[in-house]
Amino acid sequence: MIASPFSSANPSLLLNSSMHAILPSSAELSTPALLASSDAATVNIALLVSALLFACGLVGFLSRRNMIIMFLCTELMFQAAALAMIAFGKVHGDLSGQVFVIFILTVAAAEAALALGLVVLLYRRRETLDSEAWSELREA
Amino acid sequence: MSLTASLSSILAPLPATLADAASATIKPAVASPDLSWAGLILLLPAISAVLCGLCAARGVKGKLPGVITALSLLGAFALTLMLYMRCPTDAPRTIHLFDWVSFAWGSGAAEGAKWTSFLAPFSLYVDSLTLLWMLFVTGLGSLIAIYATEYMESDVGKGYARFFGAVSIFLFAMGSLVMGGNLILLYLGWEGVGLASYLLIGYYYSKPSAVAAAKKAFIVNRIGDLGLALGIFLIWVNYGTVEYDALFQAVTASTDSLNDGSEWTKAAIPYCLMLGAFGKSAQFPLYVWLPDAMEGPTPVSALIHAATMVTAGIYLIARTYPLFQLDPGALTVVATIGCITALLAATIGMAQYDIKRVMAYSTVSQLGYMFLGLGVGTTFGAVYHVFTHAFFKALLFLCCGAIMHGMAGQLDLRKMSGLRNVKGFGIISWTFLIGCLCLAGFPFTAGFFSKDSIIAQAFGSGNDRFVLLGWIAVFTAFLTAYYTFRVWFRVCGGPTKYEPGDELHGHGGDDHGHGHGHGHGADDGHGHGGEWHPHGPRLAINGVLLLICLGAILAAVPAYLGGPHQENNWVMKMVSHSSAVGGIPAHDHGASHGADAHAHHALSFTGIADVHTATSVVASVAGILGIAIAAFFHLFNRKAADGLRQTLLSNSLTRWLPIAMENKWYVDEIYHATLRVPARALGHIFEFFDKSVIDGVFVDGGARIPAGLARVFQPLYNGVLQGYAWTMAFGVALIAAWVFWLWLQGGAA
Amino acid sequence: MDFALPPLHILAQATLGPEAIALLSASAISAAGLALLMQPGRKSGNNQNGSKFRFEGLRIAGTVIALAGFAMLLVEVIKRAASDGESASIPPVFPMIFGTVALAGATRMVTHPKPVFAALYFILVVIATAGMFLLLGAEFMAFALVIVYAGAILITYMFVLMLAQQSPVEGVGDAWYDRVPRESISAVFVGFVMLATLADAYFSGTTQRFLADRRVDGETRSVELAWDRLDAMPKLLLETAQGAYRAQWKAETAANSATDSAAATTGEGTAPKLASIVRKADGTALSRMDGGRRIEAKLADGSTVVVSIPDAMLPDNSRQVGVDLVSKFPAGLEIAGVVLLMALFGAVILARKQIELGEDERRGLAGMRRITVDGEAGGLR
Amino acid sequence: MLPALTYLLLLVPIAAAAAVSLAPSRTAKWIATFGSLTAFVVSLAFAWSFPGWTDGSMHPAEAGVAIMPSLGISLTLGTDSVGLMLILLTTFLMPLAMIGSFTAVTEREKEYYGWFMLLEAAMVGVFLAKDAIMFYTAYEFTLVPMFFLIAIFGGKDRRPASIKFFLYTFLGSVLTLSGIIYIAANYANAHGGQWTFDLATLANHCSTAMDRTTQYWVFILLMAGFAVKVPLFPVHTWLPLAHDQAPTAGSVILAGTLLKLGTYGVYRIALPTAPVGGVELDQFFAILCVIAIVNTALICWVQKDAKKLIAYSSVSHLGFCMLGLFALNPVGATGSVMYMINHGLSTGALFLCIGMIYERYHTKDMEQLGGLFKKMPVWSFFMVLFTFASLGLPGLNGFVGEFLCLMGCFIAEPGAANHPGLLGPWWALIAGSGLILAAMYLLIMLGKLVWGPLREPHVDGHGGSHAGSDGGSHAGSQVSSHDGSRGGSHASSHASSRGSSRGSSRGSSRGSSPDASHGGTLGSVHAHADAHDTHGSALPRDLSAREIGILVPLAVVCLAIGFYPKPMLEAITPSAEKVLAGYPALVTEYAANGSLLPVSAAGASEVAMAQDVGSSDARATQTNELGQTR
Repeated sequence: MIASPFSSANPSLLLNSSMHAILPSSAELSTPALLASSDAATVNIALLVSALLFACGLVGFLSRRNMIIMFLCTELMFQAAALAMIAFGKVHGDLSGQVFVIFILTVAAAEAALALGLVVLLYRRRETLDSEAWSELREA
Repeated sequence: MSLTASLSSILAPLPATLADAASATIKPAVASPDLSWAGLILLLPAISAVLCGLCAARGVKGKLPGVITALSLLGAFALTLMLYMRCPTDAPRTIHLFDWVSFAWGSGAAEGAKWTSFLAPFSLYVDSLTLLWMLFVTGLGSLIAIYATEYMESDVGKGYARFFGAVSIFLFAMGSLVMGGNLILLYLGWEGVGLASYLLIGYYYSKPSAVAAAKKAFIVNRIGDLGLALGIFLIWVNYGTVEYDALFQAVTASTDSLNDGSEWTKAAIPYCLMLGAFGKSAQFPLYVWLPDAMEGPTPVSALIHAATMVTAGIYLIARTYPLFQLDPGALTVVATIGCITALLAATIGMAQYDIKRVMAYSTVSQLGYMFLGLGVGTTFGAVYHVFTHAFFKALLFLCCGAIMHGMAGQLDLRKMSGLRNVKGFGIISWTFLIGCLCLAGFPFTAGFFSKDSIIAQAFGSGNDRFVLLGWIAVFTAFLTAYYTFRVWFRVCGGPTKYEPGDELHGHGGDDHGHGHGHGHGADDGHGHGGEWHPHGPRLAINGVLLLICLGAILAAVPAYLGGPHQENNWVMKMVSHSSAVGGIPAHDHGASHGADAHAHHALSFTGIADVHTATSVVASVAGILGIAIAAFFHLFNRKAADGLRQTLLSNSLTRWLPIAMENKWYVDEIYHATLRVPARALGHIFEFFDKSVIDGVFVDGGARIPAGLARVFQPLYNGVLQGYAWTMAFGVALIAAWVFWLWLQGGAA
Repeated sequence: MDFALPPLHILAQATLGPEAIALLSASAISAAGLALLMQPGRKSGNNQNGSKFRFEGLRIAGTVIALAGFAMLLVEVIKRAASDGESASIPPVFPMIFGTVALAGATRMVTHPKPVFAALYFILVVIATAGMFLLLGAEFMAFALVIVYAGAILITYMFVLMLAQQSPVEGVGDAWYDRVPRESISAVFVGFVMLATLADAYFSGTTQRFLADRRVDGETRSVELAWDRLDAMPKLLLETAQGAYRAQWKAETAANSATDSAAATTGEGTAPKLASIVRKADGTALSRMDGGRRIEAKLADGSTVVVSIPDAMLPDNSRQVGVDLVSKFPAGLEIAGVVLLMALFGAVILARKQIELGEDERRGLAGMRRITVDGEAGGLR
Repeated sequence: MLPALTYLLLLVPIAAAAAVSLAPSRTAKWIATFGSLTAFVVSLAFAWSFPGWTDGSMHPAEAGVAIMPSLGISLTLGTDSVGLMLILLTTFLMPLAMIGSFTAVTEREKEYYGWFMLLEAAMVGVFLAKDAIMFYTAYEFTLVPMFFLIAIFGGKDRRPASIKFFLYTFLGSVLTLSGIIYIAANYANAHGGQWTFDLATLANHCSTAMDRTTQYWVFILLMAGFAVKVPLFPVHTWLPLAHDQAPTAGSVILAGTLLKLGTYGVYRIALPTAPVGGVELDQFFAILCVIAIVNTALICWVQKDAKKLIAYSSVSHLGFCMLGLFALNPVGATGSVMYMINHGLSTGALFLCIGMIYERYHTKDMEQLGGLFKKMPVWSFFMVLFTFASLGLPGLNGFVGEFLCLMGCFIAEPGAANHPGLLGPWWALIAGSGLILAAMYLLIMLGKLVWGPLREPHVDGHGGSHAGSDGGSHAGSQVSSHDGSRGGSHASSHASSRGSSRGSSRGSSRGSSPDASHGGTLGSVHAHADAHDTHGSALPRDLSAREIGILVPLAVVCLAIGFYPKPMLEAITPSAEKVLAGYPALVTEYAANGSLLPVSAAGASEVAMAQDVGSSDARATQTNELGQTR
């Protein structure tokens, strides 16, 4: 587990200066079991937050009428996904998760650009941001 | 099985004489490739039909089609004569022309090899019965074709070629019916003559009645055809062959199963074939098409509906006579039906005014005699009657046609009288008389001999049922004599008086009608408003009448030369060398039953020992009585006939009789009400069911189920983005849950 | 049967264990809280006053319930992280703080009637998430997230919001569609199903065991991978080796000086420069060693020294991510660039002012023949 | 040589279709005619060099091009004598149909002829397929061209008709596909995951290695599609509608060949693949056939529309055809195949005849038309000829097949030697009543259309001119009321416009007028009723040389088959024997036990004992598999 502030095997490489002040240092967490527990707990909490953020984003996307907020909610879900990726990347000891977060960031940026362009376009047409103003696909 | 059992319980057991006769053997056929030129007898009419079709297509104006047909038929007749001369009579000959419906299967199967092939080659089976039939078919056919060349001349350029094309088709089909070497070929001819009959009855196609009559003829015949087809299937199932030669050998080899009722498939064969014969030969209950068939041109009535085609049923039964001995009741049924038909048709014929219709009913009646003859066990009598009947009935029809031709389509006997004195109608009248005498069974005419041989066999059979039928036949002979001479006395006898038929006004029209407007308009000046004169026929018609009249007279010659029991009769010889031999009773009744038997035959009261002689006397008396009564009512005292009718009508007890007779016993109406109307109603019901229930409820209703389901889920697709998103997310969540669940369970296991 | 039927029988056999029930109920409570927070507003802007108290009460209740649910979830989750009954004596405080902040921000963002505030709350979420990233050792991504999201994307959002937002009408307040959520209950239900699924997936015993296994591997694997990355970066490798050699040289000279002061004095100063790294036959330079890697290097004078590099000298996170990005996902990187470019074009085209062109102009622009006056000749309809 | 010809057979129509779509519109008909004639020539060459006429074997025997080797799907072409005859029928009818459309279709010709060429390729593909997927693909692809042909070029109710046609047959054939895939998957399971879709292999596998209950259900699945296509009695209702609405050539091909795909499927796939089902359901399907024969014949009797009558008669006739197949003996099967070919010829010809009348009078109503012999003797000649061919007059083609079908049914008794069956005389008797009814309705049709006093739907001035003003307006009003009752709102909305714009045009009886709302891709060609009228008047009163030219070959073939069917019979029978090879033993067992299926747990052991070793092995392995799946 690289760059882990909690790992006894790997003294922190990065957080030697400022971060050491706020984060528990390896010296403080001397018991291996405790360390492992705390490490796993961080990952678990990250995953939980990821799941909750995703659910929040989903709920927001489904229930908010404002198109811009809907897009914000998708960004929220992106965040959740990114968090989950990094958490799992940590577990697996692989950096691909982080690399993918870069891609997610890219996609989110592109999506934001396009989506906002669309929103502007739609807003010009109907003078409203209400998504229900656009329901031409209604059946029957 | 049940069919046989029920019929046997009704019907009498097999007469002893028939059981004896059944043992008569049929010689195996000899393949004679050297006679394959006999195929020309079939080919000539076929070529003629094609040529007539080409004439029609090219729009030939002229008598060319008639000439072609007449020549080809004459050629066929000549070839038949040649065949008669050349063909030895010791054994039947088979002539293989080409393979037709032939195929084989189960190449490896050794046992039961009979059922591994179906062979129906286009081959001819020539025995004396074939020759006899073909002689009068082609002979009369040629004569009538010649007659028709003149008779149909008003249609030259219009329907002339069609008419002769159909006649040629008929001759081809009749030839294959008679000469065909197997039942399938017979079936081809059987339906082929039906087609020709359809085309010719409907010849005056713009007359709805003619079209209806043609349709009726074909459809009623189809019922019989189905019977024939089923019979053929049964034959193949039982004997593994449909070829006559092999079939007869198989049947005669297994006569032990004759009275064995367990094999119902065998016992049902004659009944099926019988149905076919009844249809084609217009027997009760399928006779209804024949009187209507008189809508066709008269030569057609003479040729097809009197002389030849309608005797195909007789031919079928005579040809397959050995099979009719498979079931004890079969021949009894044939005899009974024949007798009923004879009587029924005679009663109807008595009350008709249309002379062609009278002749039609008399044909039905005479065909009934023939079936009676077959049924009581004298194929000779039946065939001889066919032979004589062919001549005299053709003669009668041709006379009717000539009268009609000359009288502008007049056929009502109330509107013509004393034609014998009209110029040009002399030959017609006297040949007509000869025909009538034959039909009436006047002593020493051809019809007398042939009819008597049938009735005598009925009386002499020693079977009470047959004796009863014989008495009915005698009574029918009396009726026959009456209605025949009713016609003659009305039309040819008495004071000269006539009025033209309804075709006088049909000349200018485009409509065919009875298109006998034969170009005499200029001579006679008849037409709209002009004075009308009847005109006599010219050479072709008169010549043919005389020739056929001669034939009708000469048809009696074999009987004169036949010896005491007709054993030397030419027809008898022909029949006895054929497959119908089983139906020829032992020549000498004395020989088989002893001298005492003579004293006990049904006509013993006459004091005449020989049943033939006794029958002759009785039938002669009946015939002459009928003629006398006819003379009284229709020659000397025509008022009395109307008076008698009035008397019958005025009496409430008897008034049904003339009404029913004049209305043909309402048989057509009964059929209409019991068969056609329900079937048509059923058709409407089925159509409704098809459209509303099957298509409407099940198909369209089934198609609405998805639509209904879609309505349930339609709110999910409400056009709002989040609606779709909700659905998608929910689906994704469910799928994710499920997949994870599976993974969890799989991992746990 | 030949096919694997859908194993529906598993569903029938399955029973929910107590742990799953705890997770589910906690999720349900959180969801219920969120549902209450999704305030069921009114369509019309007026007459808010009468029900304002009710809404406030609902909001408070929702907050409480949601917090309770979140707390339950946290407890469950931390409990599961503890191996086999041993509970963590020290709770992971920082993750809990960051997580709570993130969720609070997210909840508020989803529920806030004013879009601008929602966007601002989202920035809060981003920052809290970045904190989580830091805790997970993804320093580069943490800062990148803050820069890109909070710095760039969210600003764009804000601009658009201000561009598109109608000016509040007097007495009406916010737009109705911002106040009134759309079918919030069903939306929360779906969110709950998703949450329950994810939670069950993440925190079931199987997953946790699996994660624990992977974590043990990951400890060593991450180090191995980091060394490999270092091996793949020659310049950094030389620098690292130089640094290690310097420490090693110092230690050696110190040791030497203890025995040989003369040498110590002469050697006082800098360690000699490493000229190059010696590659082994398979192309790699690093050799395995206890607690680090050993490497052979050549000095300027051509002599070879063996340098031991401890684990502590591994490259930092940013360098490693950079190496992975260009070495493992070069195509993805390129495509990401293309995507961004296309998004740029797309945004430009979409958002520009539409000019309505007539049929004729359009044809002209497309290089087609112009339609004649009567409109028939072209055959276009 | 032989494989090349098979590929050519497929490629020629496709190439023609491509050429039609690329070439100018006015050349479309010539290209299609030329293409179909070329295909006919190729098929003749194929037939000439075909080595399997006498032994029922499949040729060419070479394996084809593998398309998806992992699933064993390949483009393997080959056929036996029966399929080849049906190919000949297809390629023979197609040029005639094309030439017959010259005047009938004058709009959107490229589409029309292009679709027909594709249709030909698909139909030939069905008969050529040795691979189940190839078979199914071609089988389904026939729907697409026909759908468009009906939907674009059809009559008044063409859209519902085309949709019903498509969906109905598609629904059925999807079930067939599932059956095929089931067998293939079963095969793959049994052979270690090695897939194949070779028809013969699958048939062999299903009939020998699969247990009886499965075979039973497979048979039902397979029959579901084929029965709709045939069509058998309760699933026939798409046919009258489709026929009624299809353009003439479409009807010809529909009746001539498309329906034969169903019977061919039963013959080639359903019967040999799942003989247990074939035996078990033999009487069931035979009952359906008999019902179809009688029921539909009676329906024919009350039809007023000549084309519909013939369409219904197809149902009745194909009842005979299927009855022959379900007789399960070579006689019946041979007769059935004969019937397929003959029905295609005679009914196709009848549709052509009716189409010629329709082109002239724009009606097929027998109440309005009649006595045409007076005006059109040549047409009448052909009509009578083909009618009699259709009702099975000996000496014409219809007889042989009909007779053998009935005979096969008749002799199909359990006790019959060599090839026992499950039907018998009584079945033949009831079915035979169809002969009488066929005579009845067909002769009624003849009596109305051909014979009788002349009736025409309008006052006819000179020859073929149909523009009598008084008659025209009369017809117009009549039609519009007709439309209103049948077509619902859309028809009534057009009736007025039609009546006002073109008071004289009888062409409006052609059906709905052009309408934008119904336009779209399936836009109507009925905009051009006027064009039809023009062409109607251009047509001679009686048949033109072109029309005679397409009827004469049919007539010649009808007569030739009627008088010399032997080569065909001898070619069919070996194939039929192969198809029915597995049946005698099963039929005997069925007749003895009353069922082939393991009825209950108690009876199962006995049945299992009675079963042959192969199938019990299969059952055992299957049980194991089931156990493993658990």
